[in-house]
Amino acid sequence: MNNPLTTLIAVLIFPGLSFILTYALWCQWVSRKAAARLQNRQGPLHTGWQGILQPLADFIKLLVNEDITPAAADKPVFNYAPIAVFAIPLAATFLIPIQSLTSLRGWEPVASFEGDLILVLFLMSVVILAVFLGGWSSGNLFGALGATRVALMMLAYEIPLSLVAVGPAILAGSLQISKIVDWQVASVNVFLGAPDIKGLAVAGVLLIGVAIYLICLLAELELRPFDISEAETEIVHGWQVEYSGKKLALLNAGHDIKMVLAAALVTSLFLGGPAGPILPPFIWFILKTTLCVLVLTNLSVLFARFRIDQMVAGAWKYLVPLAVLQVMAVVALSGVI
Amino acid sequence: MAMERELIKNAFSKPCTLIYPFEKLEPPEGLRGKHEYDPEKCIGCGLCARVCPSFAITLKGSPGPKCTGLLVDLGKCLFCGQCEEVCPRDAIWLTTDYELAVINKEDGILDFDRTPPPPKAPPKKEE
Amino acid sequence: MKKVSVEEHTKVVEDLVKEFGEENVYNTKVPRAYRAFAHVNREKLLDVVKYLKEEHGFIHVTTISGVDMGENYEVVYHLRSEGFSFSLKVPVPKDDPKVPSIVDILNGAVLYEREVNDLLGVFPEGHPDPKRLILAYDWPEGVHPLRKEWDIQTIREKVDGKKWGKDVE
Amino acid sequence: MSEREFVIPVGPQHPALKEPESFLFTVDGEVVVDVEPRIGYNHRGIEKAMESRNYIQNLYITERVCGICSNAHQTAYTGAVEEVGGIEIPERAKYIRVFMQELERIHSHLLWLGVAAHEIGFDTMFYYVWRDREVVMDLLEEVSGNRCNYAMATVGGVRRELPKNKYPKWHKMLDKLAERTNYYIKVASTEKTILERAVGVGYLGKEDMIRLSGCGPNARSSGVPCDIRKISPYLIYDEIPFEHVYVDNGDVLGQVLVRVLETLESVKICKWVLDNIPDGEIAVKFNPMQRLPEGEAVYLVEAQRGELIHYTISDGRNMPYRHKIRAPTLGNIPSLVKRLKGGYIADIPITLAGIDPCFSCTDRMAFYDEGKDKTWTWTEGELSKYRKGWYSR
Repeated sequence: MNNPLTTLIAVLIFPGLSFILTYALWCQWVSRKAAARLQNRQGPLHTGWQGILQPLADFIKLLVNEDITPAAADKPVFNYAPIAVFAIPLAATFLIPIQSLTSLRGWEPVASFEGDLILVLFLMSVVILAVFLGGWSSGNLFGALGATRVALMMLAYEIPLSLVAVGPAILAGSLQISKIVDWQVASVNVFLGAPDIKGLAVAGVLLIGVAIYLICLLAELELRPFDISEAETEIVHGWQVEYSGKKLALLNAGHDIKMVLAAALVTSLFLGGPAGPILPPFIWFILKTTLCVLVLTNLSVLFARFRIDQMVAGAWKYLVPLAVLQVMAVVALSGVI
Repeated sequence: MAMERELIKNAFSKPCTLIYPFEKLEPPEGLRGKHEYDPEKCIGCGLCARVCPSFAITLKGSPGPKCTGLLVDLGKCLFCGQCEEVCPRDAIWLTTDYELAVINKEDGILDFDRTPPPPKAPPKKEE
Repeated sequence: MKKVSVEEHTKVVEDLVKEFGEENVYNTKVPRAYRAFAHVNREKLLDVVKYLKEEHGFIHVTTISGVDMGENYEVVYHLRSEGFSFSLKVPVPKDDPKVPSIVDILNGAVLYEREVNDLLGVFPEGHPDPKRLILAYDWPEGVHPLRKEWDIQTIREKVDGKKWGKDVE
Repeated sequence: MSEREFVIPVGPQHPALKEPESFLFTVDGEVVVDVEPRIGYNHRGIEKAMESRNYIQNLYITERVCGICSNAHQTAYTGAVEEVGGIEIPERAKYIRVFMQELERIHSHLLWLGVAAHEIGFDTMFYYVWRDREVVMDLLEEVSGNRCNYAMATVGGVRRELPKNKYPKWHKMLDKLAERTNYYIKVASTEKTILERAVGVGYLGKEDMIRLSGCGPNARSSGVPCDIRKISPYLIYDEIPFEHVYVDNGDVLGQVLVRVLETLESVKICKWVLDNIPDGEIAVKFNPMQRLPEGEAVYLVEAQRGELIHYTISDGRNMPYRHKIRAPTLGNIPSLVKRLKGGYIADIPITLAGIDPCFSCTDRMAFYDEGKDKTWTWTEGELSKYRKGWYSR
């Protein structure tokens, strides 16, 4: 990954910018189509095959729409928050191992160093700060309400999210995502070779970890049971109420990239990342992340929306203790190895 | 979690929504849609115009046998079918055509013509 | 629910007449089971409503209608007890259009009295907040549409004169 | 008004309220402290308009007082006019009117169930309920030729016949409705997220409900048995075997249960009517210009949202002297305001939707500026001028 040309291609084209953007649009299409089919309706239909270009059409439509900045908003923060919400998750995706043209084992994250898992988790929390500033600076009552709700929710789901994400790192003995993926590949081969009780226990504990992680992701991505911050029937559109035109396009794209990032994290930490028997690594990456997006969509279609106080109370009463127990179990198991 | 089975069952069945412009639902025969007018039967009595609750029907020419037709303003019409019910000769009735969207209001006015019967030969003057 | 006969309801009306005397509760009428009409003097209204509520279980006020009978107004209180709807008609002279408010006996009447005040102009005395309920904010004072002297044309001229509904600038 | 409180104007344009009514909420953080309803947004002066039209033309005005309970208004109007005119309608016409009224009750209750699910964010159930509601809409369209505003009842009887050869098909459609409604009862009582948002929300006890003269499913969910079809039967409701549905948990879940169980009862009534409908003609002659004798009549009907009263006075002309209509929702507002106080902002939409409001009101926006402590209200024009100012770059 040293000569500049391949790094440039890696950053700009293949596993980098353009691939992630198109993949984000694909994920939005998959989630909209799956939600529609689950609800027994058609979903997007007329743009391209089965409406596959609909997310792109929405993006372009928003780009050309009139872009209004309210007089009461404090303009610099209001204008730059969407750029932050778009850029930060995009930056975080560079740390996810997808595919590499040069390295021998076929996959290598664009930038990889010891402790990049912590950086990804940190970037996902900074996005929330940008979201809060964007909502608060819009000067609209509903925007302010939505922003406070986003901040409140973050307090609730951030701790279980980080705790559970650290689980595989403890087992793999390193905070580097690619090392975690290596460990998973190795331990799966070992387990297939000689299945034993301890392997089953590790798998069971990690399964609980995935469940908690998905619930926290629902809250982080503001999907249905926890989309309290943009509850259409209570506070109009939550923190995005005053955004329109280019800024809203950036916000929607940012939301899709965050969905890709979340799904990618689940695959890298729990589902063995891009490693897979015969297919090239990025096909495996696409299959596994699309599976995660489908699971998230199914979960989001299944429930009604919680109230903010129920969500925060529920998180502290159930999710945090469960996450702590899960990490203790992981530490106990890793100690034994 | 209660609706999970229903969701999966419906996920693989055909969506229930209709793709309107391409697939159309066949309207039931009782549907009260666009008006239809038969000039021969009409005697120009103007009962339909008088009974219409939203004054949507106006006669052309003078009421009575010499009337030259009807104007039905679909913008005002309630599609209640009262004109069809009150007409002594069943000269006006409602079809099941429900696609009545028009671009400008003037097209929404149905213009039915009627040629009044030729005046009877004036009675010969008795010398 | 057992079938209730007309006699039972006429008995209720007779008790009322016996209680308040002929001059306060007059030309009572029971056209069929579950329906009764009676005229009540304005002074006696509160006592009649209280009596009906305690003695005969008229705990529900269906609505209050305002009627312009030509020489005077009439405020009709439709009370209901278990299906038996009793309409008390209170004649109100045109020169002093006021009527005692029954809100503290039957709290449900709070909106109906404001509506009668809006549309007919009969002011409910003792009403907690007799604000305007139905008419538009900038509807001219003193124009009560349900009075017979206003028909639709005169209302439109009176109101149109004041830029009603047109864009302000 | 402590300084931490601020005011949220909800309505008349708000995604939660499909109805043009406006409420001024004073909230402290996420808790509602005070509520001030303002209606009159769509006051079309119907009662005044009815005084200048004859009895047949008024049929079509009363039908359009409200979109979802148009048949209830028409049943009440024709009942009141027939009582004043002493017109006795044929037996078969009574059965057909009951059949139409109960079909519309199913249609209105299922519509409400979908909207309530949408208010608490459960869009999947909203889609499913409204998909199954199409069955009753097709049935209504087949019977009356229109999905709403059926123009079925007329003074002196009914305008359209129920063809006998269609009864088996209608029975099958009604059975499908009953089966789907049972499924929704199971979902509404087992789905944890619905219970979380419905149990204990917008609670109102029985005494308060009686004190505030609430009516309809809103009152029956707090244990007040006030179904007009039972306590003051009209048409042929006293001959039909159906239960008087009322529960006493008083919260939004109670309202869901009452309405869903009532839908089941309505399906039973429709099937009973189809089985026992007598033969005979369906209307008595009533020409539009006919005069009615002097007199007055009060007619109570159990509309979908509660007790509906039509009070008509005739002075011998062919037009009513005065016709008073009180829609059930006006009776439910005092109890609604009592339910809203003390709740959360997030529960405002579901509590409002709980009483299934059906207003028709015109447009006004009301502001209360806490800082300058003055209230002002804008007309349409001033609002658009302010909006342009607000959004200038």
